[in-house]
Amino acid sequence: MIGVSHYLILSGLLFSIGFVGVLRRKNLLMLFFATEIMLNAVNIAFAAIGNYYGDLSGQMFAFFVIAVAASEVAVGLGLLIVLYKKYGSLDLEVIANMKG
Amino acid sequence: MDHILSILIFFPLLAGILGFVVDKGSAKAYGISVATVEFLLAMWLWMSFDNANAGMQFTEFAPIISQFGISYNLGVDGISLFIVIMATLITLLGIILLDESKIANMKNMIVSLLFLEMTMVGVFLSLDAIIFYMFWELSLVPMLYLIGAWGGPTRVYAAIKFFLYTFAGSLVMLVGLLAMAYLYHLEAGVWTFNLLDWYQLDLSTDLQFWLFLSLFAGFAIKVPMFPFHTWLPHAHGQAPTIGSVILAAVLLKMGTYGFVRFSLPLFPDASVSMIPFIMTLSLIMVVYTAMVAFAQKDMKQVIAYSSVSHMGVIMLGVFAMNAEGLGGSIFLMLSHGIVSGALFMLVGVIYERTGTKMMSEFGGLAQVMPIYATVFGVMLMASVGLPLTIGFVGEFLVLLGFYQVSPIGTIIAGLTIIIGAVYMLTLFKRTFFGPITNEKNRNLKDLDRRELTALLPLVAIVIWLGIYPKPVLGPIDNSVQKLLVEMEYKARTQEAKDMIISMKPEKEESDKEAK
Amino acid sequence: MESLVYIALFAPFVGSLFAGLFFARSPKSILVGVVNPALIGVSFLASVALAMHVAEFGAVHVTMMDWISMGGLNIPFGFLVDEVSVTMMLVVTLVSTVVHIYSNGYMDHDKSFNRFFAYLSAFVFSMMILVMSDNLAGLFIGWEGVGVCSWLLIGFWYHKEDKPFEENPSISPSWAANEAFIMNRIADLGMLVGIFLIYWNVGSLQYNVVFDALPNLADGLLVGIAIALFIGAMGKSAQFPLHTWLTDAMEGPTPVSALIHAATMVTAGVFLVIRMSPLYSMEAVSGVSMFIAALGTFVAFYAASMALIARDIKRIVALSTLSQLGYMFAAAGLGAYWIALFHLAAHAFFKALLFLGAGNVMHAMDDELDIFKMGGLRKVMMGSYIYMGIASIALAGLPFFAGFYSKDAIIETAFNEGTYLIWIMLVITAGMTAFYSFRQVFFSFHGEERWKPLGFNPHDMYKYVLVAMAPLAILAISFGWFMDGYKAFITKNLPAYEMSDHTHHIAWLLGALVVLFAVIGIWIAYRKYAGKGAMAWQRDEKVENSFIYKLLENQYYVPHAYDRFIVQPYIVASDKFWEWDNKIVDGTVDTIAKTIYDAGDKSRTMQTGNLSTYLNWMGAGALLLIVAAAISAVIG
Amino acid sequence: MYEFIAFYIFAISTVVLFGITVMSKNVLYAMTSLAGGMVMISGFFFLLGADFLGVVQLIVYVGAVMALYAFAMMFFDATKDIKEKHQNPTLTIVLGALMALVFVFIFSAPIIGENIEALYPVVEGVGNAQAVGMVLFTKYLVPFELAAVMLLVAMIAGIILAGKKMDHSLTTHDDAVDEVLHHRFESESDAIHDAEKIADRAEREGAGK
Amino acid sequence: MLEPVNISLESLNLATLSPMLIAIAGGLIILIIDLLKENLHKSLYVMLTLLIILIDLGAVLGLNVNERGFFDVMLIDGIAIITQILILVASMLFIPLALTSKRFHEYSYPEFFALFLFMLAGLQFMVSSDNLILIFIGLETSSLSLYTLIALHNRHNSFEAAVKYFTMGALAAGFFTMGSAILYGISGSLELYQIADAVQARIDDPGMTALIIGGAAFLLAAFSFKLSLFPFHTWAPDVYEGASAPLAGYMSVVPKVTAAVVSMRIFEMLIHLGVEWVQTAILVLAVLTMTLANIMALVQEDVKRMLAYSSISHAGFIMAAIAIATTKANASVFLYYGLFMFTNLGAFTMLWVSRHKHNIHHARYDHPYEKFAGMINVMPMGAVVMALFMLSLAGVPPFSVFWGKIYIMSSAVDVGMVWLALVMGANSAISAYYYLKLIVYMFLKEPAAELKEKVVYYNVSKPLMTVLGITVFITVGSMFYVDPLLEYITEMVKVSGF
Repeated sequence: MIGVSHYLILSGLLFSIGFVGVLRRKNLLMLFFATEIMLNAVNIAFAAIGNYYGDLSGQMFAFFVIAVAASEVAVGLGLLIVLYKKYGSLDLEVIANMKG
Repeated sequence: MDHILSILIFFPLLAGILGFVVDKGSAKAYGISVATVEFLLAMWLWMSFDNANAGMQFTEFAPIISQFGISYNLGVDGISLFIVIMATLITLLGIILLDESKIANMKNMIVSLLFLEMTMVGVFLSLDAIIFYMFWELSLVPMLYLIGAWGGPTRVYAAIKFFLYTFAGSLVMLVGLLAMAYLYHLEAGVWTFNLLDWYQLDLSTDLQFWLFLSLFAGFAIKVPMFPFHTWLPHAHGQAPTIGSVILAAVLLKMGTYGFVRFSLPLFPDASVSMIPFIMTLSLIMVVYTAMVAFAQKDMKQVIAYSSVSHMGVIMLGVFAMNAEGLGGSIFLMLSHGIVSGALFMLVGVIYERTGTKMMSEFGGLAQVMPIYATVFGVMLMASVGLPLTIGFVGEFLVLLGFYQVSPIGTIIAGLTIIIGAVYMLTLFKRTFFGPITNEKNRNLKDLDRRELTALLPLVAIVIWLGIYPKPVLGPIDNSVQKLLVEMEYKARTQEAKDMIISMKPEKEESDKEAK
Repeated sequence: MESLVYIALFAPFVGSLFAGLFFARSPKSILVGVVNPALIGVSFLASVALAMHVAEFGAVHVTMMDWISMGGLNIPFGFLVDEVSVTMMLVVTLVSTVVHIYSNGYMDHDKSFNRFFAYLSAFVFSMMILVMSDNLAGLFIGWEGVGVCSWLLIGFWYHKEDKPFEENPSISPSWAANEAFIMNRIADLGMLVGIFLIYWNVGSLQYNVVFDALPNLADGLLVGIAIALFIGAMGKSAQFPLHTWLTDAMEGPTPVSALIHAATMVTAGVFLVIRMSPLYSMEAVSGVSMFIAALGTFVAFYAASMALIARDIKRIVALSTLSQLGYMFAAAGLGAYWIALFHLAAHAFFKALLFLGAGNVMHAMDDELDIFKMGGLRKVMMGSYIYMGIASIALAGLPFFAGFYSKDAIIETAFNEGTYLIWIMLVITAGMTAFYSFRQVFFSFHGEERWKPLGFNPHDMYKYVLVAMAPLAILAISFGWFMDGYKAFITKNLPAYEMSDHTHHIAWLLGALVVLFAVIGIWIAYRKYAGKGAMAWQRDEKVENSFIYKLLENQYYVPHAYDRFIVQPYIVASDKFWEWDNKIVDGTVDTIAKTIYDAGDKSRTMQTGNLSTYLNWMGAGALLLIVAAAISAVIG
Repeated sequence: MYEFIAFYIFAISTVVLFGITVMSKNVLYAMTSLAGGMVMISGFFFLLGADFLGVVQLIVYVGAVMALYAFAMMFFDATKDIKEKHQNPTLTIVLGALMALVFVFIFSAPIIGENIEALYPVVEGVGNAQAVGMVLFTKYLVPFELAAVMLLVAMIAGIILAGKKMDHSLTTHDDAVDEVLHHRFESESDAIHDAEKIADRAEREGAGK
Repeated sequence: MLEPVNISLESLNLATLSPMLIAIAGGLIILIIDLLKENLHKSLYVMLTLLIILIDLGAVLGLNVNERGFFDVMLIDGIAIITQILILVASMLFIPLALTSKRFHEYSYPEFFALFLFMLAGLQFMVSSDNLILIFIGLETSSLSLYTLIALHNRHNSFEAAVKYFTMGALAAGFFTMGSAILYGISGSLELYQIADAVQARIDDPGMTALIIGGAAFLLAAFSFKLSLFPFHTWAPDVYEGASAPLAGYMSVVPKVTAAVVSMRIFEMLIHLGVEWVQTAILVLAVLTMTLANIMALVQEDVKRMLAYSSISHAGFIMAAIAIATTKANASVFLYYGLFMFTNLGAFTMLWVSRHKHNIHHARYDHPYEKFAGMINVMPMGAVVMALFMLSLAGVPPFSVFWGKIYIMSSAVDVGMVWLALVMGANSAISAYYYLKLIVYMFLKEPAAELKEKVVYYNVSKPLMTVLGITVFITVGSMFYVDPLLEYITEMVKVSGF
């Protein structure tokens, strides 16, 4: 059986990949992808820990994370649409009216 | 009249709020009436004041935040009594001096003056640290408005500087007060900000030192002690006449009063050990700022810097640790209030007429304005501490008292009577003596009735208290003696006990006899 | 007797208020001119009565009320009329009365006539407080009071403009007034220190308490007190190096000079030393006393030397005053307090007379002061000539005139004490005194009438003024005759200084020597300025260019030195301080504020508006936290 | 052994796929790889015995979410390459690597406690879906219901934000301000032009680009 | 096979759920009303919402302290109750601000009010639970609603703000879940009290420190975002600027106080377990936050943005109190927010009163300082009121925020962190500058020539004035009610075991 730390480290790696995405992406849509990756990464961790404890709470959390992710996508895309209508772009360089 | 102190504090507030309703044209009359009533109340307070009682009188107590030990706690003793009276008097005379035709928005000014009066009286009557702090901070607001709205060209800069500087210092002070309350809590198990309770608290010398420093930050900036004084020339330079008058006469006294009311009795050991430090700063204040005053070209700045210099003398008196010096410094607070107030008024008078305060614009004014020159001369003489004027009594006592602490320091401080005379006489000579250099000044009018009404009472006080200061010195003496006895009792180190000269044995005996 | 004390004290005060309050704004009022002298006269009469009383029953001591009472300090308004103070009172009130009357004439045309009388009476009042007070603080009141009155009076013609130093060494009345006040203040600080020392070691400022306690004090302390008080005396009595104000003070109206700078105020310092004679006569402070005597002698000579060449009629008199004050200090320093006091009184009479005479001359010459422009005035102003002559003779110390007795006694004392250097100096100075007094008299009243081409129209003073001056003239002549009687009177209070037998034996010789010197001085003056073969009245370029003449003319460059080493550096330092105050002290505060503000400006750039930057910040923050966590876990 | 192999296959493929998602310039590639990665993740869930979760992952993520993204992508016309300016690409990588390193450090600790008992244990012999249902509708009923509200919120938000009503501002035009603006620019040379410029700023920017 | 579950209704303790249910039901009712009849006036919804909040508040007040419900998911302790009260009171002040004299885009949506109520429910759940899942879901529900509410203002800046907030929120959600995962890994539980027990038991295990601190770091990052601590604050100024003024004011209080409560639950647990790192980290963040936000506020040209920075700085104060972690400090958090809430909302309301559709003074800013120049002449009462708010925010006694400030400072002093109190003092002094700047503009400068009364009064209405009146009253009269308030709060905090 694979040790839990394998899963957790994998989860950490994926989280880091998502993190890199968040840091480097300038396109909003792609940014959202990166946040999805982070949430998914955490899900693995939850599932793994739950599995090793034989506990269902981990799965529960992962379950709710998926729900949250789905809701975020809905709201996020709504925002993207309305933003795109106004700015005609999803580039973060363009959407930078407020500063200082 | 159990609540005379509350009335004294909140009458101006109430009147100020109601003042919003008063018609613009009648604002000044309203202000005068209110200030008169307030002054009469203060006089009444004096009349009913028990001179033989050295402790707090007319005390009032009501808890505000009992959880945290904050209470509405008032009281008056010989130390605060006269400062309060002076505050009300100066406000009254200041309002009388206002020229309706020259001041826009008179109503706003009157209202803010009345608010200011409330805060001033409040500071001196509070016996609760937080309430004290409250009035202390609140006094900044109307002053800010006074300077900022009716001041000179760079008034906003000056006003903000004044506010922020004092505010910053007082926040450090606040931390000290909170720490003090905590220490009391540790010791006694209850929270209190009651000053009289705090007096009972015995602190280690280390703690005393740090707490002293934190309070010092607040008070020193207000005094203002060197090198924290630079807000003052700006504030005075820009403030309207009444602003300068009140600032110099009353607001500065808050700092020295704070030292007397807080630092000394709470931290006797620290106070004693800090004497060299305070002395150094004060001496620099006395000499250095007097020299700076000499270099000024603007009459008002001369008087502003002279205020700093005189406040240095007061500081020395406060830290003389004997009744002569301490009592003298309190009397000097009064006298400096009266005199510098009057001097600022006088500068204001000429500024109103000519629109300038530059000495170079004047010369030979004594010929065209003899009464003005006379009044100015009287105030000048009081300012340089001529005997039989109010200025001498305090200065003499302070120097006398401080001699016990440091003869060398006293001699340096005594330079004030020389260099004080130098800059004041130079000012007087440049302004009033010589031929009339500026043709514009040839037709200046002498003091009119309004101005005389404002100034003559001050002249009278200057002379009266110069000749017969006893009614004032008596209560001050009592309270100061009590303070010193407490300090000596409380002091931990023998060094401090030796330094503090109280007349405890005699006092107790006489008390016993009285009983 | 109490009422007499109060009358003597307050009559001048009433006069001052009378003139000051009721007539300040009105034009010249005859009423003031009558009432004020009358009130001073009343004061004089009261003083006389008091003197009689004192002579008969001893000192009168009254306490009016408490003044300052704080802690252990208690200062009453108490007045002590004893032999010393009553002498001063008599001198002061007498001279004042004459001066007041005189002023009626002298200030006749001045538009501030009433104001003048107010000041003058106030001055007398202050002087009375000074001499009558029974404690040092009260003395200090009077001390400062006369200071401020002299400030007012010297600067009486305040409207005159400043002139360059080369043109007028005393620049302007207002300048001179300020100088006088400030110089006195310097000395006052010393005096205050003395008072503090006494208070903290004795616990009181009352003379009697202090005197009683003196023997118990440590020697060093006594020396300290003596020095401090003497510094105070030096200022008021214009002793070197605080002397420059006195000559400059001649900018004031001449009656003022007569009153203040001859008869009363300047002698306050001497009075103080005499007053404190129990202190100064103590063994422990003999060094200080010797210093006083030495300084006095030096000043006597120093001032006389300057008077030799002075051309300003009032300056000559002023310098002679300075010189005579030196004599008084010499006497006091040597322990002959009563002689000092006696000389003080005698000097007051003849010097006041001299000043008033000089005033007459000035009045006649439209305020011209240069004796080179006078000459031959005796024809037009005989009365003044006689008075000036009498006063000069008295000053020169010719026999049977007041100055002879008093000055001679001082010189004798110096001999008696064995301080021969002082003695010689004083004798020489006596000769110089005679020379310059008569030089001045001859210059102004003898010789050709140099004023004629200059268009002056001199005339003598009003008759009543001349009559009023008579008492002074009489006393200038006769005061010395009462020396023995006075000695008996005063030594009840002051130590009776007795000459040793040896000195006593050669007293006539010493006196003769002094007279000889004086006569030689007068003779030289006569030869040079009045005699047949007198030199030309024109100024001698050769002499004037000589080093000594220049030195004397420029008052030994002392005023220059003050200006150069004290005044100018002070001004420069003040300006520098102001600059620093703005740049450094205030600048620091502003820099702090600006730094904070700039930090805000800098840090707001992190707020780029770009979401990616924000996310980077957030990511970096989180990473930082986590890395910190990891590090902390490793360490911990 | 089979588990071991499966884990590593899934692991490598998820890392690679997500790596493509993060690094790719093409949105289509990114999205496709994201979908692929999510499928792989569901594999982990199956491996870990969380069958129900795996199914949900497939349905919700790969089914719903990715479909939404796909629609959105069409709306944004983002099939073309997107140019992104990267100021400091190495720094990002370094930060990411650092993050990964810290994870490795943290998770190499023995995280699973031995004495901890499962609160909601996996019951032997009961299907995962059943067990999950049991817990979800007892212990986690409140979160579950709240999640429903959340989804409702998301729905409403999506509808409103994407709705037509957002295209125009309904905020009242304030005449007073326009008057002031008009008045201010009247005196200047190209006054009206400027006034319009400021007044119609919102509209211009909304319609523009 | 699973056994059938038997649960009595009483044991569920439904009352603990009632406040949130009321809010959710209210939201649904509003949606239904909209379905039934369109284009009803906003005032209806405003009043409905107000009523629902009122009932909600009633339900909250009716709660018993220290009860658990619904399989222990719900935790109604003292701080949960106080926070809910704070949330609801703030909401009651916020909602009437919709009744401006002019129309604004967002209020034309009935959904606005529904979303608002859902948000309330989310926030209420968040604070009255110690289950990480419920906290998470509550957080997300409220956040998603909030993003939408911001965007509904329908201006460029609003969308930009919403997107910024949203994206950073998503990242924060990632951090939160990762942090929870680690804690779950340590303890096998998602309930804070069980986590506490488990951590306590395992605290000496090898490698445990790294895990605990690592988990805490992630959670701290997540809550730092919510509380806008440096450097997680970057969204705040922009979001405040983009959001409508009332919402900005609301945001500066309500989401933050909930986040503060949750942080209190999580981090104080860790602090009390002896994880000093957490305390240090929070203190560092708090000090950085109050200082940097302050100095950035100094240079702002827009009042709203300035207030945004000032709110960030105030959050720093709060966070410092949480790090102190004594009963007094915790009480001071609530006292502070309770007082700050009114003042800050009042200040934002003043901005709302002077809101224009188009900017007169500045191309970008709605409320540049110049706009308020000479306000004392144009609108004297308004100027005085605004000045009072500014003074209160600056911490001038006796106005409300001062009492909170000294209580926090005092609690810092109590635990020997005098330096912290001094830093707070210094920051108050710095902050006085920018508050003063507004006062200077209002009182000491001349108004722009064309700034007429109508322009300034543009948006004012009776409900707004009422709200202003209440906030002014509470700001000024704080002296008289701080005592009972403090007593109540302290009692509640003590009961909750903090």
